[in-house]
Amino acid sequence: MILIQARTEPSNTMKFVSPLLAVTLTLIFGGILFTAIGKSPVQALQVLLIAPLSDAYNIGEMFVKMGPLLLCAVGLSLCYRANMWNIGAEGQLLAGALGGSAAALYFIESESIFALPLTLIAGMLSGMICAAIPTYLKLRFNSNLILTTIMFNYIALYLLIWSVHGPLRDPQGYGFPESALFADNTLLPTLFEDSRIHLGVLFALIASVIGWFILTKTHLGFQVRVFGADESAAKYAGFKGNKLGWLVMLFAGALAGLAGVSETTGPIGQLVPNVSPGYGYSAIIVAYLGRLHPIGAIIAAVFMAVLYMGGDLAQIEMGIPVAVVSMFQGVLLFFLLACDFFINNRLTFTNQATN
Amino acid sequence: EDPLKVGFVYVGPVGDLGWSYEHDLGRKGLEAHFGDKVETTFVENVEEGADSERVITQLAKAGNDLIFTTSFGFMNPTIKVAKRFPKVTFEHATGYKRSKNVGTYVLRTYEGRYVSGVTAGMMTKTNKIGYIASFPIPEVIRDINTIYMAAKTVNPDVEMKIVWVNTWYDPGKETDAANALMDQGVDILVQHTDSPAPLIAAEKRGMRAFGQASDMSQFAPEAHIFSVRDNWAPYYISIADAVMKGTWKPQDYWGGFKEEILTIESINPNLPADVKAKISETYAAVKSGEIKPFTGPITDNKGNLVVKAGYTLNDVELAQVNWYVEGIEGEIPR
Amino acid sequence: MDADLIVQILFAAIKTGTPLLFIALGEVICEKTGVLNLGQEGMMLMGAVVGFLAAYSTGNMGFGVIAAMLMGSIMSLIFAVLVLHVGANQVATGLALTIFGTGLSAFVGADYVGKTLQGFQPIAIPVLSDIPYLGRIIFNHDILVYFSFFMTGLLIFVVNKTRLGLTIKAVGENPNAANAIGIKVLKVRYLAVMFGGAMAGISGAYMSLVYTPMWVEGMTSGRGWIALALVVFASWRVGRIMLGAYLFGLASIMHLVLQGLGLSISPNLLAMLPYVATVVVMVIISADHFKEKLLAPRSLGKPFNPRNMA
Amino acid sequence: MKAQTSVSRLELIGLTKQYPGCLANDDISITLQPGEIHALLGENGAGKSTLVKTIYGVVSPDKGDILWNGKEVNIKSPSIARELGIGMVFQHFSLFETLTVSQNIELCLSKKQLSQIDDLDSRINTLSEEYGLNVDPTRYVHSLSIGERQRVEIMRCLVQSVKLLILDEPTSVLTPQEVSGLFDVLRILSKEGCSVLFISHKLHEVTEICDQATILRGGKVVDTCVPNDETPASIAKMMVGDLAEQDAGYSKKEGSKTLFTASNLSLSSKQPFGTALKKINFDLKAGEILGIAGVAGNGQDELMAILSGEDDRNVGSALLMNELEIGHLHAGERRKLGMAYVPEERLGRGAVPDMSLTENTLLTHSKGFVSKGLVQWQGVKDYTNQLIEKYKVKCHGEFSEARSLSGGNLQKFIMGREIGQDPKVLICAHPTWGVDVGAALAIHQALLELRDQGAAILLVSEDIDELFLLADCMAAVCDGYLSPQVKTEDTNIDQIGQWMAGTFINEQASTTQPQSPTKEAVI
Ligand SMILES: Nc1ncnc2c1ncn2[C@@H]1O[C@H](COP(=O)(O)OP(=O)(O)OP(=O)(O)O)[C@@H](O)[C@H]1O
Ligand SMILES: Nc1ncnc2c1ncn2[C@@H]1O[C@H](COP(=O)(O)OP(=O)(O)OP(=O)(O)O)[C@@H](O)[C@H]1O
Ligand SMILES: [Mg+2]
Ligand SMILES: [Mg+2]
Repeated sequence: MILIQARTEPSNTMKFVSPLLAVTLTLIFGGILFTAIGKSPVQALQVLLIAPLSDAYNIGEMFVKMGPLLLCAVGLSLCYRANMWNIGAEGQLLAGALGGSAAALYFIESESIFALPLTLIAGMLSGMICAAIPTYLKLRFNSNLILTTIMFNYIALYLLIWSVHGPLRDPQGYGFPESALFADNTLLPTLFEDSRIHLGVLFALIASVIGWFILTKTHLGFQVRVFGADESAAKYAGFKGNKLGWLVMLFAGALAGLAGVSETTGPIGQLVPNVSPGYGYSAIIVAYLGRLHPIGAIIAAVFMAVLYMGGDLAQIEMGIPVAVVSMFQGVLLFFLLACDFFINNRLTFTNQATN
Repeated sequence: EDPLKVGFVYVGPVGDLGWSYEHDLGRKGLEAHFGDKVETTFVENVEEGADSERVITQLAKAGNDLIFTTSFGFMNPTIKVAKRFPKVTFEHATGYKRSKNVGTYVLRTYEGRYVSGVTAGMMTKTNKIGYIASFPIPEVIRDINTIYMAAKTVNPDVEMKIVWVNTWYDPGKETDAANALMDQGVDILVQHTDSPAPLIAAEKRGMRAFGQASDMSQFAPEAHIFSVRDNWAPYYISIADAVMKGTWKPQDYWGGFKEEILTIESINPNLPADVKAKISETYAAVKSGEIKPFTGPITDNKGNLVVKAGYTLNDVELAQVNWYVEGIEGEIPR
Repeated sequence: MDADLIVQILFAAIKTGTPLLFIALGEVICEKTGVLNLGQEGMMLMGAVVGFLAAYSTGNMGFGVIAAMLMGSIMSLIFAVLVLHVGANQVATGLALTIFGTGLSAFVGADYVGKTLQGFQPIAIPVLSDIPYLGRIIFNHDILVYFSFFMTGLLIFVVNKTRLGLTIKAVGENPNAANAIGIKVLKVRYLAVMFGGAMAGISGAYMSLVYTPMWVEGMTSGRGWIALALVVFASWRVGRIMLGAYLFGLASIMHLVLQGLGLSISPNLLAMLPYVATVVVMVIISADHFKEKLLAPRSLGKPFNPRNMA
Repeated sequence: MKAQTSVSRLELIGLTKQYPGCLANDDISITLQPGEIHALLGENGAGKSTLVKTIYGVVSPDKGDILWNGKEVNIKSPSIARELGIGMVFQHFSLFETLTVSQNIELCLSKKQLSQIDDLDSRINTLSEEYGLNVDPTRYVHSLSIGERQRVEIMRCLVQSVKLLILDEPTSVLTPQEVSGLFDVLRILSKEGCSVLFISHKLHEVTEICDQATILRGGKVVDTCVPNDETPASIAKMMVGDLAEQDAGYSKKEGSKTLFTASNLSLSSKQPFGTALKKINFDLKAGEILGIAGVAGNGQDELMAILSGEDDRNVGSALLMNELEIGHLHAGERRKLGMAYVPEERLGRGAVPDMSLTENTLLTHSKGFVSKGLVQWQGVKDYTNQLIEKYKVKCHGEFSEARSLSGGNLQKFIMGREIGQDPKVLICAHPTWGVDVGAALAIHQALLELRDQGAAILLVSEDIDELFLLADCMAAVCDGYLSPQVKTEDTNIDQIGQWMAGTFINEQASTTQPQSPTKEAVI
């Protein structure tokens, strides 16, 4: 007889064991899946989970992929902690890319050393604006944040597409929807020779440390957590809900905007219609996998980046269709989420059945 | 001897039944032709942002000798990666940037449009042709002009209605666009998007449409006039051959009917005899070069003379068409 | 614009809105019991592919629809077990379901790309379809559209007039209290989630059997997300969901129609319209703070564990 | 005492329930006869609620048997309990705020029961009249005050004909009149043969109405008695052991300086069914406790919210603290000026359920623990441990989540936290609601100590005895009006009772402009 028992306190051991358990289960599942489609399971799992971290180039690429995910996820973690259901990281990222690119194109002939900082600031401000409108509508008119932020994802997307077809299009680009390549002094410097790791990745790591510090060490962060956990208690304590709401949303908007502008001035080097392969949406998963904790988000973002890269590598090296890869990713996430169960519960084995 | 390793980068899923699907058929054609002498790999669903550079690099690192990048958005990443892998040969579809080891290739889609345009002009009863347009890039604008000019040669009263859907591929939206056009009196649809949805919509309402990129006749036995198919295999075979022999050179390749990388497939037997005859006739004339659609005098819809009398646009100019020909209403959107 | 064109546009708006209506109807019930399932897109794709597959291989369209609904429920069952029994986070699990469903549907459907079906044919309802204008707009659709009318009516009735409706609301508002008075909270939530899955499945089937009778990868193109927004837009009211679905259907074809009529605004800016309009309408209807608070299910997204309470 | 009948209504044999880290019920055996009114007594956390929830099928016991009318039953769920004829009023309500009263009641009835009632609303109205419960079936529960909600809970049980009625602290927020009304109901039910299991901390009520009493401590039955033969004091002794001193008559004080003034405070209600405040005037003096009596739902909640600043509407100069206008300040700013506040709902307002006690300390007590925006967590922890010790809060430790505490223990913690801030003005709602005798005594003494240190205290309570015990001067609210303020020594229960019924309103209205007691907007 197996009994499920709630633990008095969350188990700290399980916080570490649970992901390992999930990975083990996924390996078993993966083994079955890949055998079933006639691929070597050992090789497939190696390619999916280990190859992305196997050499310097791949590790670098993993960081490039991780950067925007992490930037968005840190902001989202704070928002969700405060019960601000911001689904709009994607739109804020695109707005950041758009605003930043406009600035970068403005500075295309400039020699100023301020060109890059101003470009980044423009990106962050654009992200903040894209976050600010839904926030204002929520706090002033009580409109549902989930809805408005989803809508602003589309609005930002179409604005971006409009701009690359219109005002920001490269005049020398044969009418194709792309901006001109940015000048060198508005491109983010790469941190290592022969790798695409750029300053934006560093920003992401710094942002998560800042996020962690705010949340756990400051009174403001405490207020955010109270506000999210129990709004009437926050009101009772006299915390200003609107101020906190604005704060986390603008913070998230700025980070997502920074992610956007870092993509265009970093690995892409110009404004294109497809700045983001859905980073803003994936960041929601990252935020939750990281347990809404900015440091947890680092691990989760690395993990997601590895999964995405593993998907491409599996196609290249083993010809595993992308469909199978996303099935595998979905199941891995299921297991990860499921195993958290053991953090708050335990199984006890007894001999006799209870009534 | 080691096989030639060839990599392909697709922007969509191979199951899209359109652009990526045809490139993948091309890849299979390449494999069928060379057998053991080639080994191919493909990566589907590659985003055109920062990811593409990584995927192309990984293909190069994985030892591919020849890499085809099959979407315009892969242009700059291809150029960047090519610089770092000078021994690998790259071929980029629809772009305009070349280098020592990067060549480009593009379809003369307008040749197919010319035949479609003439057919549409003959077939339309309402004198309204609808065009489901994807994005306002030169290729699409060029094709819109071609359809109109071609239709005009057989039907002076013909009118064009254009709907931009902002997507290469969204069956639902393509259906909506097709219906919106038919609601407004269009009875022949031309599409610059990849799914068979407009054909199916036309079939349901007893209207007519053309298949795009692949043979789509099975989706609409009644409505289907013919399909203009992108047939990449001959090109991929010739390039792989050149690379194997060491004769490959970067070039700006344009292929159409003559090279048979653009073909007309499955002409519907239920078409009137005179139309069928006209189709073969026009096809032959375009193929032989007797008809060159962009031969002057051509005036744009603002009254500027854009092609001088007797002059035929060259490939570089064809890649830059950004005007509507006289008679098409409206402006090219941004 | 003449009357005929307007009739055509409204007719098309209903068709375009129908898949949205199906998912949103399922999701609203699910959310009313306090469960937020973001896996709509994954369930819908699975419904589309399995519906197509079943209809194609048996030649029976009705069978396709049923298979799609079953498939949708099975997909939602994965979600339900994880969220309700294991207590996994709803948002993340839903997103994982979408990733999983996208992959699985492409995998399952790989051999069916390029196959075609006849699709459901429209059925003009006798007498009613002869009503001038209205008859052509409303009573000249295929059977699934009529089914969506029926489901809307049924749900309006169930939610507002029956004890089941009360139970659903009670569970969504305060699962602890519901448990205390003996409502089987988990059972209600399981059923609601599976109902949501079935509706997402049928919505997928509508895409692959009616709208564009074929299977192509990713053919739902983000409609699941719009439907989620629609539920919020409708403030969890069933009647408003129907209205919202058709409004959204109208808005999303309007920009195509306007282009056909020769309006020369950038299609990119026009395409933005439905989203801007949704925000504006939302702001207007949610200005009444108090009412809105009453409508949103209070326990939405929060886990309930009968072991931890009491 | 009732005659012993052959078959007992309910027999509990050796019920045991283990919660993680706490044995809530330990081998409990109790027998109830038909028509018996049985009291279940014990300090906070003794396991009373757990036991009754077991009987009602909400909690499943680890061990033990339940006999119903002599037959062994397995009560797996509340619906089974209701089918047997068991009804229960919960300590923490089980109402749905977005549903109406009658919908709430309907949900509790089985299909069979429902089919026997042709018009639920009129049935509710009849019963409401019969028992003087004053419940309007069409109102939404979110618009009801706590006291009114409790009456809905009782109504829920009355609508189904019950054979055993379980009441978990039903009287804590009722007025004396309502309590005696309820007791009448219970007596009628008892005569009809319905047994009643009654949990209360008000021992005089127990001696007044109960036939039998069982006393729990630490999850075990420690004693049983016949309340009629005992005095509240002797029962209290059984409950908490010998430590319990009784609340003595405390000395009354007269305050010195006026610290807080409300003058002509009028305010519309934010909620559709709330009560508007009408021209409220009072003074709080340093070193004095002002008690405000009143039946639940007469504007207490609205008054508390505007005084504390939780209601963020600007009332300008209607509120003065230390001669400073505070009507425009928000709650946090008022706290900084030295105001503290104990709300009615302890869980979900006074404390964040999912946070540790340490974090809940910081919730309102940040002075000294926050410098330059950073939190000194160690300091907060140490201080929390002090609070736990000083107020004898039963919990695993400072890391315990607030939700894991029993109601009374949480109340002690919140009181301690607010008093610990040395407030100049303390506003306090129902400070001992549901708190056991020992804890209530501790809270009373803490309040008096605070008063003696020179704080001004506003005490809102529906427990008149407590108000007479503690308050130095008193007033009553009715329909948003506040009566004149009198010294406790110069008044009596009668007069306050009449004021609670609103007799002062006409007198006031004749001196000022008459104003009909509608819910019209004032601001
Ligand atoms: N769900 C739970 N999980 C863990 N412990 C619990 C739970 N519910 C109650 N307890 C613990 O069981 C003990 C008994 O709680 P119970 O609510 O029965 O006390 P009570 O006698 O009703 O107290 P009060 O008079 O304060 O209402 C307490 O120590 C409480 O903390
Ligand atoms: N010295 C203090 N004494 C009591 N409570 C304090 C004190 N300082 C801060 N607090 C509490 O912490 C909360 C937040 O503190 P903070 O200094 O950030 O105030 P604020 O109201 O957010 O900012 P401001 O008043 O400057 O706009 C306050 O609302 C109050 O509840
Ligand atoms: Mg209790
Ligand atoms: Mg009250």
